[in-house]
Amino acid sequence: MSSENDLIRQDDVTIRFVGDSGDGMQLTGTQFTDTTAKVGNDLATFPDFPSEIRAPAGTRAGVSGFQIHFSSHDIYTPGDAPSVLVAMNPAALITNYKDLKPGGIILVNTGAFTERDLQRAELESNPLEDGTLTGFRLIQEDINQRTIEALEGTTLGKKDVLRCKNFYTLGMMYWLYSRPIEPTLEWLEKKFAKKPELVEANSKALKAGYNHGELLRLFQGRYEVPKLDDAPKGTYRNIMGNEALAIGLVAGAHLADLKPFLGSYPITPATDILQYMSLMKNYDVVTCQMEDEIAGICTAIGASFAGRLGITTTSGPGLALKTEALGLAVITELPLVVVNVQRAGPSTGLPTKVEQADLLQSIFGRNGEAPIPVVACSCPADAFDCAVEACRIATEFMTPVILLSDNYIANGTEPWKLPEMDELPRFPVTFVTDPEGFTPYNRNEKLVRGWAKPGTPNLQHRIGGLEKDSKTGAVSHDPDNHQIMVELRAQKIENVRATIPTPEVNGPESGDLLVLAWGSTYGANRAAVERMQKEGKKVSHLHLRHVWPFPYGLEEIFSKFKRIVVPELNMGQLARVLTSEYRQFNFETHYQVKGKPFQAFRLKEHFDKILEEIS
Amino acid sequence: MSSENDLIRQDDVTIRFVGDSGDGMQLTGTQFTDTTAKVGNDLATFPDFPSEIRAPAGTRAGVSGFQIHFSSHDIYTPGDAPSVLVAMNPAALITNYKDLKPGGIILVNTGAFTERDLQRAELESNPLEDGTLTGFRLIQEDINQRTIEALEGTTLGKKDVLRCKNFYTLGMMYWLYSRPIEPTLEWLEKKFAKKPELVEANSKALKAGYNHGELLRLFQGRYEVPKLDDAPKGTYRNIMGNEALAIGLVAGAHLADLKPFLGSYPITPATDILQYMSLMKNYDVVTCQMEDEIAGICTAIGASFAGRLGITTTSGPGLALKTEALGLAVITELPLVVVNVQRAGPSTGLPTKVEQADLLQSIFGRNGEAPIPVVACSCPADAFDCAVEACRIATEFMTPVILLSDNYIANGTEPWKLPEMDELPRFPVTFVTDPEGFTPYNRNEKLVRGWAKPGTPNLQHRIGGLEKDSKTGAVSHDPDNHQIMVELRAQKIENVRATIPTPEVNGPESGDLLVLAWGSTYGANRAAVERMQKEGKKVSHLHLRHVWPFPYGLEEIFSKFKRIVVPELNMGQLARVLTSEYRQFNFETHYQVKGKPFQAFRLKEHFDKILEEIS
Amino acid sequence: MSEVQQLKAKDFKSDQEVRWCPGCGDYSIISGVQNTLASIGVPKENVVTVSGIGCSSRFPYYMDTYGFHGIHGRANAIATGVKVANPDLDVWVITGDGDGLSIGGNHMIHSLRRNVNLKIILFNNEIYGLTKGQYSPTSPRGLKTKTSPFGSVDAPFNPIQLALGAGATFVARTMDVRPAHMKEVLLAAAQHKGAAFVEVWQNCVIFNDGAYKSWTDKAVRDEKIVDINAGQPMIFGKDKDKGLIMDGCNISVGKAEEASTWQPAGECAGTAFIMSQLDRREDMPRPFGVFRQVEQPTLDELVKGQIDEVTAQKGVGDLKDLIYTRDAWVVD
Amino acid sequence: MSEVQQLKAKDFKSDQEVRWCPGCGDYSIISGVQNTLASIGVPKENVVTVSGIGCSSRFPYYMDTYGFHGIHGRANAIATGVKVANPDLDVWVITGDGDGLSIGGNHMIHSLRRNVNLKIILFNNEIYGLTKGQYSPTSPRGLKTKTSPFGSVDAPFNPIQLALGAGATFVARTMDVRPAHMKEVLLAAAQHKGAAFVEVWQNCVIFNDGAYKSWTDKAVRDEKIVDINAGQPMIFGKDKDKGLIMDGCNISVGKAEEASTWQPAGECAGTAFIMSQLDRREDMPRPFGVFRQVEQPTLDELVKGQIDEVTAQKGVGDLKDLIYTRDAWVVD
Ligand SMILES: Cc1ncc(C[n+]2csc(CCOP(=O)(O)OP(=O)(O)O)c2C)c(N)n1
Ligand SMILES: Cc1ncc(C[n+]2csc(CCOP(=O)(O)OP(=O)(O)O)c2C)c(N)n1
Ligand code: SF4
Ligand code: SF4
Ligand SMILES: [Mg+2]
Ligand SMILES: [Mg+2]
Repeated sequence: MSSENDLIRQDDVTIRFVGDSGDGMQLTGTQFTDTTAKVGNDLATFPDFPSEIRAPAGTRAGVSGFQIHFSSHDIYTPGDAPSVLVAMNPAALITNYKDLKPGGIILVNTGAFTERDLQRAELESNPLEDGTLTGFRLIQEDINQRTIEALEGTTLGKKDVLRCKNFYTLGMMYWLYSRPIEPTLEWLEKKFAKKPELVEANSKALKAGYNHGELLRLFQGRYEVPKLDDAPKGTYRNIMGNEALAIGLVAGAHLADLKPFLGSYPITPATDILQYMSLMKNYDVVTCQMEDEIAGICTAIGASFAGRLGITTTSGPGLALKTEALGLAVITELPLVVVNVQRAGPSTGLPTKVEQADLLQSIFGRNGEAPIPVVACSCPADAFDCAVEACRIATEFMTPVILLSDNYIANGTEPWKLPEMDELPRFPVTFVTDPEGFTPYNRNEKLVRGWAKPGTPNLQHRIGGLEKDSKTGAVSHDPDNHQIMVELRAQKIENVRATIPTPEVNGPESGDLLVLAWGSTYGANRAAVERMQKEGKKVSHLHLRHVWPFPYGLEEIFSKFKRIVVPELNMGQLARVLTSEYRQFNFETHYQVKGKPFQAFRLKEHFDKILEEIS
Repeated sequence: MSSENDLIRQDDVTIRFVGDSGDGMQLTGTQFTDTTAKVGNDLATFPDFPSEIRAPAGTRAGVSGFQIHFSSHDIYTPGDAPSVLVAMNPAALITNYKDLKPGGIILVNTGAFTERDLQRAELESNPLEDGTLTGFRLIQEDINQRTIEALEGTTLGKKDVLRCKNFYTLGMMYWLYSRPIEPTLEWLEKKFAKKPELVEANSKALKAGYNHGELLRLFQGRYEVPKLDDAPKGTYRNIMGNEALAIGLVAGAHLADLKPFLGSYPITPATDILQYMSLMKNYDVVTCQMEDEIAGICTAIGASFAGRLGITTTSGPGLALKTEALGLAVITELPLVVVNVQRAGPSTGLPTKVEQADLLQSIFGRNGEAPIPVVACSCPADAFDCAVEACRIATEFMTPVILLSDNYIANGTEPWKLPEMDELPRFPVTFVTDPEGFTPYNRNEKLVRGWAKPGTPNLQHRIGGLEKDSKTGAVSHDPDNHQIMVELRAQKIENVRATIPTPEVNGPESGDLLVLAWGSTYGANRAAVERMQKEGKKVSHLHLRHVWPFPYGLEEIFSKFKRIVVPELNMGQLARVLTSEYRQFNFETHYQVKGKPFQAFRLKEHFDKILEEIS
Repeated sequence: MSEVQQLKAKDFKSDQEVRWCPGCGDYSIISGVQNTLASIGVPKENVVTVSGIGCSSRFPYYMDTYGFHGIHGRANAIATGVKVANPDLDVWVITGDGDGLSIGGNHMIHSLRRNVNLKIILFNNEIYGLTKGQYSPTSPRGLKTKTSPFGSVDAPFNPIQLALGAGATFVARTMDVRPAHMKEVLLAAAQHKGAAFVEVWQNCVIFNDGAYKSWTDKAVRDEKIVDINAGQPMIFGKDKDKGLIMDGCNISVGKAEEASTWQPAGECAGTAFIMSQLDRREDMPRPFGVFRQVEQPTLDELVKGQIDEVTAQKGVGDLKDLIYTRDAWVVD
Repeated sequence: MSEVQQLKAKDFKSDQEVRWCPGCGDYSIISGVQNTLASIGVPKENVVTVSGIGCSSRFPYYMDTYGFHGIHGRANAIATGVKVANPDLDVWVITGDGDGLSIGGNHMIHSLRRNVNLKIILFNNEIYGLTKGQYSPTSPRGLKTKTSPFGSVDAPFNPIQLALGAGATFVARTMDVRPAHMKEVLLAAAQHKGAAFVEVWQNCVIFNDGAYKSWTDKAVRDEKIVDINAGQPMIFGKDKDKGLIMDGCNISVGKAEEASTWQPAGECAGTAFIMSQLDRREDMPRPFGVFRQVEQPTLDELVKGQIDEVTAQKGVGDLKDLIYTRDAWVVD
């Protein structure tokens, strides 16, 4: 193209698309993401939905956003402050411009800035004129009008025509960041195979937007973000956290030679997992949408008793409802994977916002001594591995396992380097079939009881919530037996530690500051730490996948740092648990509970402060 | 009486009555208790029911026991090893004789030792003959036969006659421990007012038993336990833990100028509280037995919203079910008292046995940051004070409060020194009535919001589980507001600390060992410590009533002891919480999870070992 | 209590902006309730609306009354507490087909059985709206939704039938697109002493648009629905020429003159139950109106009654007597 | 699977000592079930009994089959998981009036609506036995129990009516003291394809002794109960001289010859519902037998069917395809 000559090279770009829920920003974002992934950039995205319920068009409450961070080097977060903001209406503009980098680009659709639009956004004056946006590079374009012109002569009604404006916008951005439009054109073909007129209209809009950028040269210059060269060789796929979980759970069951059974009840942000798994029928995945969370977990427990791998998926309030049944799974020693995609609480709280405040509930929230291993995923791609790991622990130790994710991972996407099939762990279950000396609580060297499923001749047995005799498996009220069983159940979970690796420190093995984190704060912490490392600071990052029980060897690591800080999206829950286990160390809490992920640069500010205190 | 001269003085006696569930041992025990209380001894009792369900007569599973410890000095437990065992049948004998003090007295009813009785008890040979009981003072008496003789000529059928054998036995014990029989005679008059023939029969049996001891001199000698002289002046009443709780809850509401509302669902061992409160209708106590625990707490929350004091009572598995609703009470900031009478878990566990393993669930078991104060009672009499305290915190701070008791306190009895009415704390609630500047989250200096109840003109407002704006009270998804609210709720609970006293150390303020305990282990720990103090050892006892948040000033106390041991009927839950709060101290766990209370002498053994390590 | 001035529907609107999708059936239901409250002349401060979680359950925020937005499925339980704690309050339960019949099904049937004096409005859109489109216990078998991509395999509840099975004393049905009819039904519910169960057909324009089209569209409505009014013949049809003939368990369509008269009262709930079974027949119109209405003692009045009675016998309890009982003894 | 040898009732007894009170109605029910299992000739290892918590729920421990003693109220949910996970198993739910209708009421109605192929035996003793005597959702209003010292204020459920309201495909009633009748009913339940709900009147000798006396005592029984058998006239009375006459919603007593024949099948559940309403009338005998029986697809077969169908279309899924999708790209 004629414009190749003035291509400006950028290594790292963060774009945020914002508009009304009806403007199709999520779609625009995902298309831009998929294309960018194919171009070979590393990327991370994060959609920001409005509060659960549909708000009136044009209002601030109705604003929907999608942020993508792409780069020619490894990245771990959807980015902090965006460098480009695409705003489709006043409400979107006003609620987002503050996050933009100083001097950043703002592209606005002036077609949506009528008096009425301004009122809907509760604006007295027009931010495009009242100087609100000074300090930014404002690009105004009546995208509505442009789209109408582009689609002149189509058979579509005006409403449908305007629906295409997001593709017009997408076209402009493709041009600006020199991405190919073909992938999206193909996608449109597939998507609307049955509606050719839509394929045509949207394709037209997309091309028009692209050419528009090309011809009018709205932007001084145009950018390219070279592909990530040092990306490890392999096959990649762009994945969303909840989808990775769904695939991982089915894979995990498969690797245990079991058929999965999902008993669930819809709840934001976990519902997708049920939705994805409902599509996998040809993998013999049974999904039951039950009447509530209790039925969800109880059907899963029943299914495990019957010989499938019982799984249940939910979010905080749902986990709360499953509390009693979790105890039943513990005492009956059946495998069960319980996925909790955390959201901001307490109670209903902020259902679409991110928080990590269910950790203590997951570890300690049950009546009686009812230990349960807890695994937490760090990012969309990691969700697959963690799901497999949860299935491994559940089946290898005949125990319920809680798998923690959160809103940020659930809806975030990133390129996932697909595992080599033959490198996947295998942990096949062998059911008990031999009646010789069988009792339900016969245990192996790891203290794990055997699993005998109904239908097996001569292994009829009864399990349940009452304490059982450690030998015969009959109901027992014997005092000593109770203590034996409580200790056996505790020791069995303790034994899980022997099967999990000591996590690797990212950075030097010793230094001034250890940043210790878990869950979705992985990316922000890692980014912050690596920036500091580039600055030559003695900071390392340790991420915990197994948050209960803890891996061996942590004392070793902790002892090599002057200070240990634990940043969490709660008021210090992991720090509390760590303190109760390793009281010789001082775990400094750094918390944020705003329903938003950490921003790497803010974390860095905090870590730098600590370092100053040290020196 | 002629026998006065050979009265043997004893300071401390523990008797255990055991027999078949059908033999009326609980009744015998309570009668002996009430009379003993009136005699002026200090006492403590503990009934030991068979597993929930009725077992066949005469079987080991059907054995029911009642232990009473009475003394001429202060005592804190139902006693360790009994000095006297009254066994009404072989099953009762065989399952209990091992607990008896060496050389202790065993009184058996030989009338229940037929072949069939022995079989029912799964006995090959007769323990009365096969030397099982060597080392004890065995007193054999065919109480069945004696009773039949005593009631000759009554109109009652044989079955009913034999039913009187427990009163015959009671008579013998009254004689042996020189207690008056009049109180029981009066009780019979009242009890069977409508059935004179029963009054007569049972009275006859009682007297016969008494005279039998008198005349036949079965026992070498006879005992007296002089009344407790240093008992503080005042009015006393023998009270069972669950009843004390029921009274305390109604009193607590009363002291807050509120009417109580109890929404509950039956569950062992908490059901009595619902039963007692159902009797208090003329105190305007509303009790609703709901369809489940969730409905129990939700009706209570609704009642609090409407202006009553909402209360809900349950045990571990029920608390688990209330988890989600607890979060709702936290975020709506309504007063609510949640009583959890703990039982042995996990899951259904051992429903009639004692354990303290719901502490972590009570403190941490909720989704999101949902802090709740937790108060724990130490003994039946203390249950009253703790119930009042829970009501105070709930209403003074507009928060749910969890009140922990357990099986041991629930069914145990002891003399309760009744409070002077005018010395009871008063904490009247003033409802908001002034519309001027009203919003639901206006807070006072303690950060407590005002309570405006439906029916009040011009204060219409909405509350609920979604996060609310700290000022307007409207639904808010603002990130900063969420953090403000999370912190406000946390700080409010922190503020409770300013209103609770630092607990007093029982013993010297400093020393070698501090025994730190909570809940029903109070008595055993105190007894053990005081025995050691008598031996001149540097041991003190600290008991925590407020287990979350902790009172101020504990560091002070902890720092004055060389070692701190925390005996618990769980695997170290309080120790874990303490460590997470006061990591500078080493809290040594000493646990037992056998569904049984600690025995003071065993605790002492353990404490002595620690002291040896020190010296 | 503020002196009872005549309130208008708008007086029951709160200052909060209503956040339902444009075109959502919920709008007409909330104005239906506001109209009803105005017409029964209850002071605002005596009205409490209690809801669970769902689009419909946002209702309380939009009402200038006392309101409690509870947790999912628990509205009936919370409301029972409110009503029994203070029977003078006028308590309305707002719930959805998921909130009230799925997770909240148990509290629903128990509050109906106990006949708690609550007005229970079930917003039935045959879908989970708030969570963006999964099948609910009232979704027809075979419905393709996000969680049933190959069609739901669950047989649905018939809410009217379920309520009758639970022994409800008032059971009715209306729809969002007939405000006048809704007002009649809501008024009857408001005036009923006891638990009043009202199913409202509500269209979810986003996730289950047109679920009721084939009955409610103006074009077909007259032929596809029939109003059942106490003591009135059951007539329907564009020209009001058709009538429902009930002969025991059999219901057939005949001429208007042959129409049987509807009777929602009476010992046996059988007639109402049979009427509810019409929904299973494609050849029949669907009945709307009050299926059942009988008067029975309410839980709240019975609880209060028992307290008053016992208090009358024993006298108002004095705290001291509770503590200082007869079996107490003195040490001095 | 062990070669199918003909098993006897006693073969289904476990080695555990039965722990119910002497005289408890539970004994006759367990032998009823054991007899039924023997007579349908199912191998022990294919039978699973699932219960909640209650005296009745101790049932599984006494059976030499696979058994799951669950938590309170969740038996139906656990059993649904077992059955859907492996439809070849013969799954029996054992529950009580508290377990299955109070805390477990929701799972009960939903498993009936979904028509999960479970045999559900409700031990109805109108009391909470295990917790030692509190009123249950089937206790008559006014019953004095430990938690209702002045008489219960709750109106009870009629279990048959509730099950019909939930859309159950098989609804029946029998009693502990008529083993022969129980066996007939249990056999019919065992043979029904779908959720079979069987209410069994069970006497709790300890906490609610004689609750059913006035109907079940030998002396009055013939006059106070009536057997309803499919296709048979509804005759009762000591001399089999009385008959039930059903005329639409009205049921009256007449001569044996006039008796209507009973029909538990048919589109409309109305007849069964009306029959269930007899319980409200003191002047009428109480019906026992199968109230309703219709065949409809079961949840477990529909779930399996959908899996088979989709698998037939798409072919058995290969894990690799799940991970390596078309939109993947290669970096090399
Ligand atoms: C304990 C719990 N489980 C699940 C959810 C998620 N959730 C919120 S609303 C809802 C269902 C809404 O459907 P319905 O009750 O029909 O109301 P509608 O939105 O259709 O009006 C669900 C499953 C929740 N908020 N809490
Ligand atoms: C979550 C929970 N709540 C309450 C209880 C206490 N509980 C055990 S059985 C039972 C009711 C038993 O009544 P029912 O189901 O009729 O069985 P029955 O004993 O009469 O046979 C109750 C309330 C419990 N075990 N678990
Ligand atoms: S999603 Fe459906 S039910 Fe919810 S507000 Fe929108 S239209 Fe109404
Ligand atoms: S308490 Fe009642 S129901 Fe329970 S076993 Fe005894 S008699 Fe049977
Ligand atoms: Mg709905
Ligand atoms: Mg029962």
